[in-house]
Amino acid sequence: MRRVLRPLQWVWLLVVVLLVWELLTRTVTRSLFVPPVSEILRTFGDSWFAATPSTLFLSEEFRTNVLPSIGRIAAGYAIASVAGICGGILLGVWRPAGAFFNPLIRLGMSVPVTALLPLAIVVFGITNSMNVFLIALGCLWPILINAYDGARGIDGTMTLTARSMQLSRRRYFLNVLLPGASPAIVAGMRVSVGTAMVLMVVSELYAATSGLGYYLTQQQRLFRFPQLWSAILLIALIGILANAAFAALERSALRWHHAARGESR
Amino acid sequence: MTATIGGEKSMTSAVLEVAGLGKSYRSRAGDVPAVRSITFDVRPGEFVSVVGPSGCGKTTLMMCIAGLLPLTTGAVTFRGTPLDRPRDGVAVVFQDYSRSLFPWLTVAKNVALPLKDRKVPREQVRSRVAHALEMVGLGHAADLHPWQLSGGMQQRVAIARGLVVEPEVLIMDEPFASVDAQTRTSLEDLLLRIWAETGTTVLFVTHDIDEAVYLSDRVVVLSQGPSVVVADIAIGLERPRDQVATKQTALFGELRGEVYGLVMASEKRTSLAGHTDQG
Amino acid sequence: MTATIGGEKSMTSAVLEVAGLGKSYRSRAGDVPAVRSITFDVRPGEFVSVVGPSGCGKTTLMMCIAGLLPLTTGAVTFRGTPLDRPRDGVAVVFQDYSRSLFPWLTVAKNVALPLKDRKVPREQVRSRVAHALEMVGLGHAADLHPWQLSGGMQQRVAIARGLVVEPEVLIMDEPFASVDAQTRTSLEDLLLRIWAETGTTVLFVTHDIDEAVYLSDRVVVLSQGPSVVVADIAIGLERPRDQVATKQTALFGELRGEVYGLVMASEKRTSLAGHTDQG
Amino acid sequence: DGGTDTASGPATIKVTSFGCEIWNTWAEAKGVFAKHDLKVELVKSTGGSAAVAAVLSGAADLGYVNGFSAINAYNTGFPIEIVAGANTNALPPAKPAQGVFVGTNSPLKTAKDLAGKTIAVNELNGLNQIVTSTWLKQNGVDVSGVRFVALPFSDQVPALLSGKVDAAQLGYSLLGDNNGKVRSLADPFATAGTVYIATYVASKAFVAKGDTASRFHDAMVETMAALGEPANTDESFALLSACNKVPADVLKAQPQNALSPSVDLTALNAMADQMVEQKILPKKPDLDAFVPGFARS
Amino acid sequence: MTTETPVRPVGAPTRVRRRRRPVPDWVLGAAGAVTLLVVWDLAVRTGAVSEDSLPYPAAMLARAGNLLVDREFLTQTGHTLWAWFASLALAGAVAVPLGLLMGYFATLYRPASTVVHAARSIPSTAFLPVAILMFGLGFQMKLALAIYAIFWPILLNAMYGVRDAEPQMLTAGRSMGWNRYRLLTRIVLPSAAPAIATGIRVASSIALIVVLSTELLGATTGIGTVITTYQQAQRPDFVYAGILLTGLLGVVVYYAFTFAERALLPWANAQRGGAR
Ligand SMILES: Nc1ncnc2c1ncn2[C@@H]1O[C@H](COP(=O)(O)OP(=O)(O)OP(=O)(O)O)[C@@H](O)[C@H]1O
Ligand SMILES: Nc1ncnc2c1ncn2[C@@H]1O[C@H](COP(=O)(O)OP(=O)(O)OP(=O)(O)O)[C@@H](O)[C@H]1O
Ligand SMILES: O=C([O-])O
Ligand SMILES: [Mg+2]
Ligand SMILES: [Mg+2]
Repeated sequence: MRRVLRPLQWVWLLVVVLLVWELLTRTVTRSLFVPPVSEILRTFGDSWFAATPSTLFLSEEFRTNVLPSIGRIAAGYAIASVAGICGGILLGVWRPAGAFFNPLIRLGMSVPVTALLPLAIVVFGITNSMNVFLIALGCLWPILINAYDGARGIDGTMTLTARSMQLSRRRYFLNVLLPGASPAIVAGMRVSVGTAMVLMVVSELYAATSGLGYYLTQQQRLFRFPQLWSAILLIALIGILANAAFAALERSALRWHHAARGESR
Repeated sequence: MTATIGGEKSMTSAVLEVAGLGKSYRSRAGDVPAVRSITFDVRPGEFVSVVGPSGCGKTTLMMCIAGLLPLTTGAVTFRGTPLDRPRDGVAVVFQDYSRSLFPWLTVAKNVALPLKDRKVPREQVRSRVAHALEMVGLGHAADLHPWQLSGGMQQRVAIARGLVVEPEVLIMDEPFASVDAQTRTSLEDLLLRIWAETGTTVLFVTHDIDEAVYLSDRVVVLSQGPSVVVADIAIGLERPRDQVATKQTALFGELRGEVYGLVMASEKRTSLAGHTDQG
Repeated sequence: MTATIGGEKSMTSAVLEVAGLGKSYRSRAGDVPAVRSITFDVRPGEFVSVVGPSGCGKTTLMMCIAGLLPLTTGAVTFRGTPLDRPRDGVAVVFQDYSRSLFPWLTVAKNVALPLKDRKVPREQVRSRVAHALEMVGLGHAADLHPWQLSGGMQQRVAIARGLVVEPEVLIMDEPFASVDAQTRTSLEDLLLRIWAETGTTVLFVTHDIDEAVYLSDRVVVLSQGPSVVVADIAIGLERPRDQVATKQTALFGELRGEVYGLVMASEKRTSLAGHTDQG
Repeated sequence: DGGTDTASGPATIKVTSFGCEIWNTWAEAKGVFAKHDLKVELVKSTGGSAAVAAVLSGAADLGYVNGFSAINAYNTGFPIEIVAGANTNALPPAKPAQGVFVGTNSPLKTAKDLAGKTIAVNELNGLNQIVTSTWLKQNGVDVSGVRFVALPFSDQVPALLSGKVDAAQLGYSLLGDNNGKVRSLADPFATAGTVYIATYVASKAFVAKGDTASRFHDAMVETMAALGEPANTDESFALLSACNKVPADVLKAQPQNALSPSVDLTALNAMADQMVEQKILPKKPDLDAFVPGFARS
Repeated sequence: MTTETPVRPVGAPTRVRRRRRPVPDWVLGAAGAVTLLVVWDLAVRTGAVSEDSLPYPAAMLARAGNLLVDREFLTQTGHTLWAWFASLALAGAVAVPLGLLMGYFATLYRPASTVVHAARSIPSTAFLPVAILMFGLGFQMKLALAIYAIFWPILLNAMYGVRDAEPQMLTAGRSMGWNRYRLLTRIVLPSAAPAIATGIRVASSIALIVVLSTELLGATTGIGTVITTYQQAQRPDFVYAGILLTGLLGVVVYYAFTFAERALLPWANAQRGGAR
């Protein structure tokens, strides 16, 4: 009984919200733009899945629009992570470099990446690289800033300890700086998951010939609202999965951090 | 009981010689002297404690001696060569175990870290780490993480990390200040046992006058900062020492009173007067 | 020197009576007993310390006495009435000053807090806060925030907050455990002075046996948890006490040794054997 | 909101706009709207589907929508009607107003060369893509191999010049000062029959309520007739120039689309046929109820 | 730790002391900015990037000066700021109290966090096509998208802030005889305040970026529309001047919030913040 009720504790409100949505759209406000949940779910199945085992039960639409988007997110995010972590730590431990780049980073984070879409098109053309570039640029800032703060926030005693042990630079980076800054870095990477999703959609609204953003625009132009919402639902599911994967990774990789802070979860 | 005021220099067989050590910190307002001029030396195998009023420069002194801070004046020599950067024969144990152990590494890996860049064969690393952990009574905790241990155990890991390099000099800056009174008692006795076993020279900073007297061969008393040596007191208590018996002796009480008097006298303001730091 | 094993009940003039107090924590695995059965009482104006092995239930006991935790068995009475929720005549000072002071309030406002809901006229609040701060030597720090103070000063603010309600009983749970040895010495003497001035009854938990003996009229020794009272030792040291003179007396050494022996005996494992708390 | 005939004064209506439409400028300046008892408030919108949404949500009374989007919205079941036509394509012998542009030195010469190439259009499945696809098909090109890319008009020429796309379909008037850097392969609209590049749509409820919609249609008819007068050309371009800040002589040199305030149902049906052919619509809707009587030609 | 040595606020950077007097940070920062402009200038001068797509920095700076005194630009900036402010005010007014409730009542916390995490997983831009259809291209659409984007971070920070309240402080409050309401107003609220402030600061940046993005992607008023207008007019110098100014606006907003936070919540620095 307990085992059944415990998950219910977590999900009942979500179920209520969806039921209210269904009822409202079926009765009181038959909005042209917001279809009932049941219709979205039906379209969701029809749009993204197919009865063909050879394509892993994924529809043609899924393969042409969703897979490219996921690929772009993965590539952009990976580039941002590597550049952000290395750059941030470097700027964090080398004070003059940090000061040198500080105004540029502040400005960079504040410029809406969307504004650079035209520049990206000119530089990269209508290619995957263009989307990847925009995603990477948008995700870079939170990771960079957090890695910077993380590296600067490493306890002075730890730094001294490492120095007194005469660790090599490489070992110092790998065994002290990187793990020491990792809670902050992971926090930044987590924020960037959301940013990556935002920019995936935005960068595909124009100048793309595939992808979820492209699909959304197309459905909007054709006034296909159930399809539009089923794409939004898919994006939400991808976001939830990405967040869950992240939380799991964080729980295992940063166990020392949470435990050291005396957190229960 | 022998007290040589001013810490006069003695034998040349010293493992560590601190001669006229002075250190100023640079700040916006100008140079701030933390240590004026400190001279003393430590003979091989000796257990020397340094006490002094808060903020008098004890930590600064230890950092200079460990080669972690450049000196402003004077010199520190370790077996005759100047100590201007961290050296192999010198290990440091810091006060705050929670900040000097790396929480992302297991106990064994924390202890193994100082051996890592020294081309010690892997097999030997393993045995030395095991031995160091055995010495501090933590053989069973090798695969745990620091945050799975109590404070006293963590500090023992830090001591094991100091010992694993088999240092000639072990510098300890208030190592037991963050553990509770009962644990401290155990750690003191543990330290004395290891010191006797290994013959390591120990240079020990503490706030606790009982602790300094209980542990040491000599207690160096510093003045209010910028500090100089006020007294260098030989502690003639018998060894091995015992938490109850030793502390019940008249000599212990006298030495304790003497050091207490010196520290209090050198402290211009009592700590209750208090200064604040705004912003 | 009088030691009454088992803490037998005496006069009826007790301000605080703890009778057969037992406390279990509920957990998934079932009830975990922390305190088995504790009986002792405190007479008005007395300074009573409670010592015992780590984890034996001292904090649990204090929380129960302060009315912050419901008892499982037994009763606590304060001037004859049961203490089942926080009462006006009882104030608590916690160990960790950094977590019990409110950083968003100034020192003066922190100290004024307990008077807030008691319809004390504003003018009187001001003078009582000023007086409490004067007592702990922080008259000048009224408008600072806790995070602008040193650890010792923060703990003195916590004490002032306890004193401002002019409590009949001041409960202190390891109040000086997080400050360094020198500061602790000053705080101990400060506390003794205030205790003498105000006539407040003090119930004091500590790990430090020297501290317990130095401060108290009586030391209550608890067993390993789930705890019972092992001994209730009267401390016949003369007052006023002095950090050097008192501690040099033979009686101090004896009492210290006695309590030390009782605590060590009641501790099944020494703290060196080490327990780990995982997760 | 809007479209209310108050007892005193003209009816205020909200009309969506892309920027500076020459007929709006003219009708406003010449008092044509006032003459038909209308007070027009222009509401900016950037796309056809947005204008349809504005009309349906009541944010606007009349939406400036390309013909294909309008048919699509009607087919979706939205309660809208076309109350006026606006611009149609310039058919021969008029000078082409549209082009499929490539760089001056591009090796691409004919429609056939575009097989497998990338062509920029302003919106996917929009007017320009449909017309260009039809034109490519007429020239025997397999459209499924052509990649259409949505780019804002402003980004099309830079993308073309930097080689990121092979061709771009847009109007001459949108070339800016890049006229010398590109050349047109053809005007795909020239062989498309009459295409309603833009229309004005309103909600059925708005059309049914009073005669405001038909008065707007009449105002358009009168305005567009005036604009057709060669005598008015200079003045109309001067007015437009004041609005869009492009020098009047530049405007005058640009080929213009035709203006058709009334809707030819045959042409509209032909457009729907193209949409079915390109699988944008599953089957042709009955367009009879789409255009009220007063708006038909 | 030392007897009376002041406590260093948790999280304050420990600076490594150097022998030489360091070059002030602002000089290095200025050097960084100048270096960027020089590299940019060279990139355009050498033809690495075409002048048609990227202007000379000098030209951009001059245009930025023109825009700053341009009435139309300032009006549109006003529109952008108004949408930004309105979204922040509305989202904050609802999300903060809601987050406090959800954090304080354990029975609400679990089901609500599922809904919140599901909702915040949808990037606000995914709603752009629907929002345009539902709200048109005006203020409402901008507001709706910006509110959607910032509602969740504010809510989550308020929730976490409440849950991170120090148990020892609550015990101290209880020892003074406080009831649930007093504990909430006197301890939970002030301890959650730094986390809430962090949430609002983060939200202020997100809101500005979302508002500007909707303007660039369709909305009809605001700085973004000025930029698209110049884009259509093929004036990259103005386009990049506009982008520069929006970036600077973001920087100003960021520092304004940081400053306000320091002034209003001075203890936030001393305490571990609830930022996530
Ligand atoms: N909230 C709780 N739930 C369950 N068990 C608890 C709880 N609090 C304390 N305990 C357990 O009760 C016992 C007594 O704990 P308590 O903190 O009272 O001991 P203590 O004597 O104060 O320890 P210390 O000397 O370390 O301060 C311990 O075994 C502890 O693990
Ligand atoms: N990095 C620094 N920059 C400037 N002044 C410093 C620095 N570190 C320490 N000081 C100052 O130098 C003096 C000595 O500090 P130090 O930490 O060495 O004293 P200490 O004796 O170890 O104190 P404690 O007993 O509190 O540990 C103090 O006045 C302190 O404020
Ligand atoms: O997921 C976010 O909404 O950031
Ligand atoms: Mg120190
Ligand atoms: Mg306790």
